[in-house]
Amino acid sequence: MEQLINKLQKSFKLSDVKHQRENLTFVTVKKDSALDLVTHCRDYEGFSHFVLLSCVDWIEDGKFQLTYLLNNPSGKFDLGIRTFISRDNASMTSAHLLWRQIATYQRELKEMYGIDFPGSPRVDESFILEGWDEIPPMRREFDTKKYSEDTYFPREGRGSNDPATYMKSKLYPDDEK
Amino acid sequence: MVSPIHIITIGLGLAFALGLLQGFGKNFSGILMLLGVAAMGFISFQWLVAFFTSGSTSEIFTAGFKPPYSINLMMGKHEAVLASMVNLVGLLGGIYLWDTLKKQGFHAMLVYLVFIMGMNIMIMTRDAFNLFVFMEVVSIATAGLVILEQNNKSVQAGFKYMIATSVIAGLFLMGIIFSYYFAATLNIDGLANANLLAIKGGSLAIFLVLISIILELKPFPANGWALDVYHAATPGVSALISAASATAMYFVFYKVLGIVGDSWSQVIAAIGLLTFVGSNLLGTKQDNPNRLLGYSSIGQMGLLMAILGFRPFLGEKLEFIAFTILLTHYLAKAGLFWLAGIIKSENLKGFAALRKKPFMLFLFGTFVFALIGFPPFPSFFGKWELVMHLANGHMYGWMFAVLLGSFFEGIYLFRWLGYSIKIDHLALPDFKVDWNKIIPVGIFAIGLYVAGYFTSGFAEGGTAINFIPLFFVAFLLMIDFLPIIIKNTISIAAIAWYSFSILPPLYEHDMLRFIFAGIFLIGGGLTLIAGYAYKGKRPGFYPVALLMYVGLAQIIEAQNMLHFFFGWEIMTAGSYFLIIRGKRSMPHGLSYMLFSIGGAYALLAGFGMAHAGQASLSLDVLANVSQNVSWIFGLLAVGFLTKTASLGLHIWLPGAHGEAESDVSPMVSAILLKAGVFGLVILMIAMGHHPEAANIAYILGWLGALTALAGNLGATFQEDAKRLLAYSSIAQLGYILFALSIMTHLGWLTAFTYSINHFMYKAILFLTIGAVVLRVGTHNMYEMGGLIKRMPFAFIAVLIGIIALSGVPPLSGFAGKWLFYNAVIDKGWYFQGAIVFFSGTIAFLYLFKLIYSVFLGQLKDNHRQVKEISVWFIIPIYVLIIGIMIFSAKPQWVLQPLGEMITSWYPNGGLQWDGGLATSALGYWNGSGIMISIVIMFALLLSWLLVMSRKAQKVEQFNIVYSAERPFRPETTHVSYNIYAGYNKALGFLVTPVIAAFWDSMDNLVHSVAGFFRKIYSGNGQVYVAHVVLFVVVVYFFAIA
Amino acid sequence: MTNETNNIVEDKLELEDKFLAPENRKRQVTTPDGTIIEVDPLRDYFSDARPQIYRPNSIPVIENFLNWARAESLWVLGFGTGCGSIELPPLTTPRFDAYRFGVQMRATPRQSNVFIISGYLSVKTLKRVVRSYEQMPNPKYVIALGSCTINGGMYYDSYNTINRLDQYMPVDVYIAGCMPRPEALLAGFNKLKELIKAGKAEKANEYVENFDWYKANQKKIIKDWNMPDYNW
Amino acid sequence: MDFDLTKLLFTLLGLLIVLNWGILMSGIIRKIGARVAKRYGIPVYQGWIDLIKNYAIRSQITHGIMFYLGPVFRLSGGVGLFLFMPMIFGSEHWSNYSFQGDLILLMYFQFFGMLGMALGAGEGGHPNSAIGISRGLSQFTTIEVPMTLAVIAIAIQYHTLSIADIVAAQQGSILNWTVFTNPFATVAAMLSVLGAFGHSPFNLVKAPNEIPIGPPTEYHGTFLGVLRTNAAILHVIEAVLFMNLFFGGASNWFELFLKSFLIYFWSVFVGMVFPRFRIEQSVRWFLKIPTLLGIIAIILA
Repeated sequence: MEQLINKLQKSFKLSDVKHQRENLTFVTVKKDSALDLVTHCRDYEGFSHFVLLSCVDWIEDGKFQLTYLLNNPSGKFDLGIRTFISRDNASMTSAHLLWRQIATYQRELKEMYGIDFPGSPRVDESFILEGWDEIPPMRREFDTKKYSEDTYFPREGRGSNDPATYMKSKLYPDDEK
Repeated sequence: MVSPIHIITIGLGLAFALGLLQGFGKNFSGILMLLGVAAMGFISFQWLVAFFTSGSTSEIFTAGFKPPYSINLMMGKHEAVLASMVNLVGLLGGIYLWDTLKKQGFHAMLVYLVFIMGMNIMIMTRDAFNLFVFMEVVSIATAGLVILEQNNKSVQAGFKYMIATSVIAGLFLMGIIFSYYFAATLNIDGLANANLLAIKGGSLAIFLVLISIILELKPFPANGWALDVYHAATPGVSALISAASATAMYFVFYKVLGIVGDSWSQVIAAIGLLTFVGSNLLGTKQDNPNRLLGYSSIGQMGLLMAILGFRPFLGEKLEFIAFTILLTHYLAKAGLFWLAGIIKSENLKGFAALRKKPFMLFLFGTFVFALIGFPPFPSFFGKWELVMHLANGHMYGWMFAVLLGSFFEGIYLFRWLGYSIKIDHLALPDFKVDWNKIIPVGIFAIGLYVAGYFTSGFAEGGTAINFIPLFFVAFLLMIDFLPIIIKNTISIAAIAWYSFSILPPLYEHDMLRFIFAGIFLIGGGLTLIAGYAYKGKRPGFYPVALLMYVGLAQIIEAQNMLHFFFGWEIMTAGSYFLIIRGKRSMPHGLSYMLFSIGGAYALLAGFGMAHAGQASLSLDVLANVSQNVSWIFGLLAVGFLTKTASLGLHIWLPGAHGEAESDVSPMVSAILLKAGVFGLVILMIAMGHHPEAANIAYILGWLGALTALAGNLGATFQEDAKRLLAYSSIAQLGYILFALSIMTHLGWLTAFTYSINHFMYKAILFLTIGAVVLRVGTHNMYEMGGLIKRMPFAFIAVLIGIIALSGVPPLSGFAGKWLFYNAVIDKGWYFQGAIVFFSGTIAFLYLFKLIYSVFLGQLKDNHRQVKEISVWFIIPIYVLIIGIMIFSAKPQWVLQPLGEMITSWYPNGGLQWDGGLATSALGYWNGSGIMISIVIMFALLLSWLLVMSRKAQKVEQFNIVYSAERPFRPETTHVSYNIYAGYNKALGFLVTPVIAAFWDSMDNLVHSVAGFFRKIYSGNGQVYVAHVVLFVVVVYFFAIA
Repeated sequence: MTNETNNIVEDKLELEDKFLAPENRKRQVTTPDGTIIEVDPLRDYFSDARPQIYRPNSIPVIENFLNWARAESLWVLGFGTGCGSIELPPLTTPRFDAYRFGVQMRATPRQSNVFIISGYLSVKTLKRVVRSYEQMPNPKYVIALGSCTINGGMYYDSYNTINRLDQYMPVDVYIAGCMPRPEALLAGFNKLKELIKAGKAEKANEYVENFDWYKANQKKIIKDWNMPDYNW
Repeated sequence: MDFDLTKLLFTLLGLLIVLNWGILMSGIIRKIGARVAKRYGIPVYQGWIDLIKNYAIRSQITHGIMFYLGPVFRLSGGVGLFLFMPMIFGSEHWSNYSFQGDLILLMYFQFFGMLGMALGAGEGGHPNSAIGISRGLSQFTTIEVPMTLAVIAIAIQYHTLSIADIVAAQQGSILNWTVFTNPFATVAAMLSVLGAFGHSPFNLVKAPNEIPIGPPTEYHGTFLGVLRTNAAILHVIEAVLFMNLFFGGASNWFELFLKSFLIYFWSVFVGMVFPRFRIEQSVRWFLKIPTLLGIIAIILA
């Protein structure tokens, strides 16, 4: 793993290398070279299996973090390639030509975060939110509780309890703290 | 009376005069030349008239000496006829070649004049040396005409021609010298009397004379030089060579045979037939019109040669046969060459340009049909007589070869005709039609019809033929420019009038013919009603449709075999044109025609063998046949089976019926196919009592059962509505064949019931589906759907049709099924019966697919405003539905008379009738009672359900439970394409098109054989000479051996 | 004047078009004879009739008898919406054997009377649920299973799941719990039977009576309805 | 044909008996099935309740005229089969209108209901209907092959196609039954009956979990009631047909109940044990062993 990272370090400017586990490493690259690195890993380093593409909203930094998680089946280890893109007019090059199934992840990210992937198949079709016309719900500025209260007729008098304390009070009412 | 010697004087005199008078301009020379030819024609023609009025022969001597010292001419009946023919084609050909000759100047005209004159002399002379001289003259003149074209190719061809003819001339000259040495005379009659064969060495002399004349007739394969000539010469010249020189040379051959006697007949026949078959076989591979016609000409000459070889068997009919075929060849081939000259296409497909000029297309079709030997042209009668006589002499092998050669000829001629009528995706070149070019063609075409009309009387049994309906067809052809409504009304009126005149007497005397005449004529009238739905003029439809009905009527009327065959061929021709009218019908028209020709030749052979040794041509003689029963029965059965499209012979049907026009499909499916059934019935009535026939019938029974299975399976996997029905027709005809083969009372009752039923429901289905196709513009069922909302009348019609077809009680189809079971168990053909039953259940698959895919399911976007089918279709459809309903409610009205009729052939095992209740040996069935019970029950239950759900909300087509989704589009919601995928997986292997593949491979075989042998024609003059020499040697050794 | 109205109509269409599926937009089609017609899928392919109220039989004896039959023959639509659908299969097993109460599973709404909303409903599922509910014939009954259908349950603050089922369709019986056990479902069935036999289970007509209110609530969250108002 | 009121009344009464016996029979069978699975199961009278419930459905929709005609065709098919079937041997009253046609009529009249049902379901426009029908028809074609062979075999054996005569020929002793005199034909027919009743392994037509109940997927309320009424009648009639042909007929109603129950139970019994065939599998299956047995039956006959 170390060797691989060193090798990659020569051709790509990796930063923030983090060995999460023995068989899982995260690296961070610039937006421009992210897909180059993914392609390289797929074609030359044996990462033939694409695991997932996910996103984290770093609203404070004004960035989205995209993570391409790849798996090398023969070496039995994973490589997470992270890159940061701007939150404003968020857009990323589509990687659906590398693995067809990435298109689905990209469609989901488009719907949930509003990240555009130009050229990705069916990227504009709704994924699970049919007829959604609010801001994408996974962006952190979206207040889901408020939206729910405004939209879904919350029932009056609904209360919530912390399960642990509630069960304790139910089962052992005398065992006061 | 002008002496024929003046033909020479005019010819030679004008030739000199042309040279002297060339200062007067080319037009003058040309007119002079034509006048000269006309004068020669006049001389020969006046002799011809004289012979017909008084009937004497005349011999003319010249130069004051007796033969053999001078030109020795004879003007007899033959000479007058042939010289007239030569001069006529000379005159018309001259007119046709006017521009070419004028361009080349007086030399060409001189050569032309000498060419015609030379042929006249060849025909008339009785002197062998004279003959040689004028053959040389004609050869040189021919070469001169060939190079009229003045390009590299024609000069080469002319040169090769000269080489070949000089080799031949050398042989001929040697033969004459030898003959003179032995016989001391040069007069042909003298030579004949000299009995040269008796003299040692005389046979060699005769051989040389004979072989050189044979070589002049261009025997296969020593004829490459001739092909190049036909190919390279301008078509006007080729026409002359093919029509005039061949005629003259043929007569020379005839004269020479006088010397030779009969001992060479076998060899001559063999060479002739080899040429006929071989040349036509190679013709299948050609795509240049001129060369193709060359092959055809050579083939025809081969046939004519063979006819002279058959002389011992033909007796007094020899002249009739030879003359009719020669005349047809003469008229048709000249006409075709002339047409080729007008079109000027290097490729057969270029003849598609004819489509722009329907009149010329008509001429073209006339020539093609005449060449193949279709009625009413002379060669039809000639071929008929030929085959009859060959069969009478038990020359079955020769007969087979004649028919095989004719079949090969049919392949390329009909492909050519098909191209010209129907081929697609071609830029049609423009061509100019000059009056001087089209008039000769027209005259010759008319000549064919006239000649055909007059020859019919000379053929045995030909006088029975009724030509009036054909005149009516000709009349329709003439009024073809009128709008549909008039022509349609006239046609229907004619059929109606004919029906009224023929049906009542038939009902009295001949129930069998009454049934089929009813199907043909009533069906014809009804389907024609649908024609009112078409707009415009529909050019060419009515003549050919009526032609088919005329043919069908002739079959019904026919009492003798010639008449029957005449009607059969007329019907085939009419139906061919009907079928090929469809949009994508070209290949299907061709395959229909080829199977029909093949079938017709089987019939011809069968009739011939049946006629052998019998005094009469009447159809009744079939019953007296005692020899070759299996062959006769088999051949005739195969002939009829091509029309019923039984398994193995069925591949023409789906395409032909599927692609035909909407109102043509019912004509060719519901009606035409019954002609084959009628033939089978006639055959079985006549010959069924022979044990051999029973054996073949057993095979036919299996064939029918397998046909039923294959047809229904084929229909199940169709996506094209009309093809589905076409396959269904195959299957239904399989049932009928099966039932007929049972040859018991019940079996035949089943067959007739099926025939009547199939006529009604298949006409309904084809008319309705055809009308729907007209509205929706597609044949593909998966592109339709939900049309019940737009076309309720059509839906009801199809519903009735499929209930009747599937044999579900209470409609009339069940009558057939019930009888069928009784017949099968009665006969003991259990397994065949089970197969037929199995295929009957398969019918449900495609019937459901048909009605569901078209009328139920989802209505498509573009059909949302489609209208109900045309009322002109609805009228005949509902008339037929009423027919089905009457048959269903009162089956005894039909079945009882049928039973009485069948009793005359199969007295035992019929049904007992008690009102509506029929009882057989096995079971019982009350058609009327069942109908009443079911109708009452159905009405009660329907009204009950209507009351119970009276408040139901009417919804639209997408208001379906769709797994909580909504349908996307009608196209994606309509399940229709490959709906029986599972069935296909299980049983689809049964419908792999092995039979089509078999015929394809046969087709490939013919073409590859033709392609292989074609290579012998290398185009090299030396090789051709080698062929000639080799041919002589081979024939010599064969003849000696 | 006409032009102006046309423009207004078109503008309105533009607004509505936002969530109109492409296959539901009006389209021009060439007919086989060459004329061009317009197809409006929503009007041409779906019935836009409003639902009707079907009154009970006016003769009490008959109606009671029919209600008894309806109660004893509960055909359940096999449509699992949320995690609660895992509780349905055990009903047919020997342990719970709902058949003995006349409860049978059907695969199509057309033949079902009882709709069990088994757990949370996302908006996307709600759309399908409403369609299926409307396709069931009258009389029909709804059993709401689990807390999620009552007050949103653990998904009360989700942007994508509803909180109260009764805002969107009338509910006959609630079964509380997360998740209720099959026994609770059986109890629910028995409760429903009581209601039917008592003639109190006429919620299908209630839905029709308050159709506009229900429809407004549904359309508030289902923005791409893409159907006529009522699914026949 | 003279109108005979008594005859009509007896026929209607017979129809009522058959209908109720059909409902009861399927109830009993389902009860047995439940007990085999160690369940308590539905009440035996559940069939009647379901039927009443279906007829009591208030709102209905219709897709068009053929949507109405489909169930009517279907029920006419069932009732018609009853009409033309002699029920009780030797009884003038209970032989219905079987004097109008023989065995062939019955065999072809089966198609009447099928065809109409197929059309009605087709009018519904639901793709699953078409799929179900195409499967049903595909399977049906081959079900009929061994059946036909068996029928031909017994027609040869008894030399009649009249059902009454076939039954009459089997009287006297249990050994006269076709099942003993012509075992191959019987076995072939009993295998084909498995397909005719449409239980597993030949129930891909309805395949409830795959193409929701196939052809009648759009039918509900009264329409469904009509279809279920027909199913009840048809099951009995089919069983009676086999009873008449192979098991000596019935001389009284009780015998009819018993025999038809056993014949019907045979198909359910097999269905309980075997999983479902795909359509091409069942098509092939019927063309193998059952057809072979049918052929043997004919050869021996």
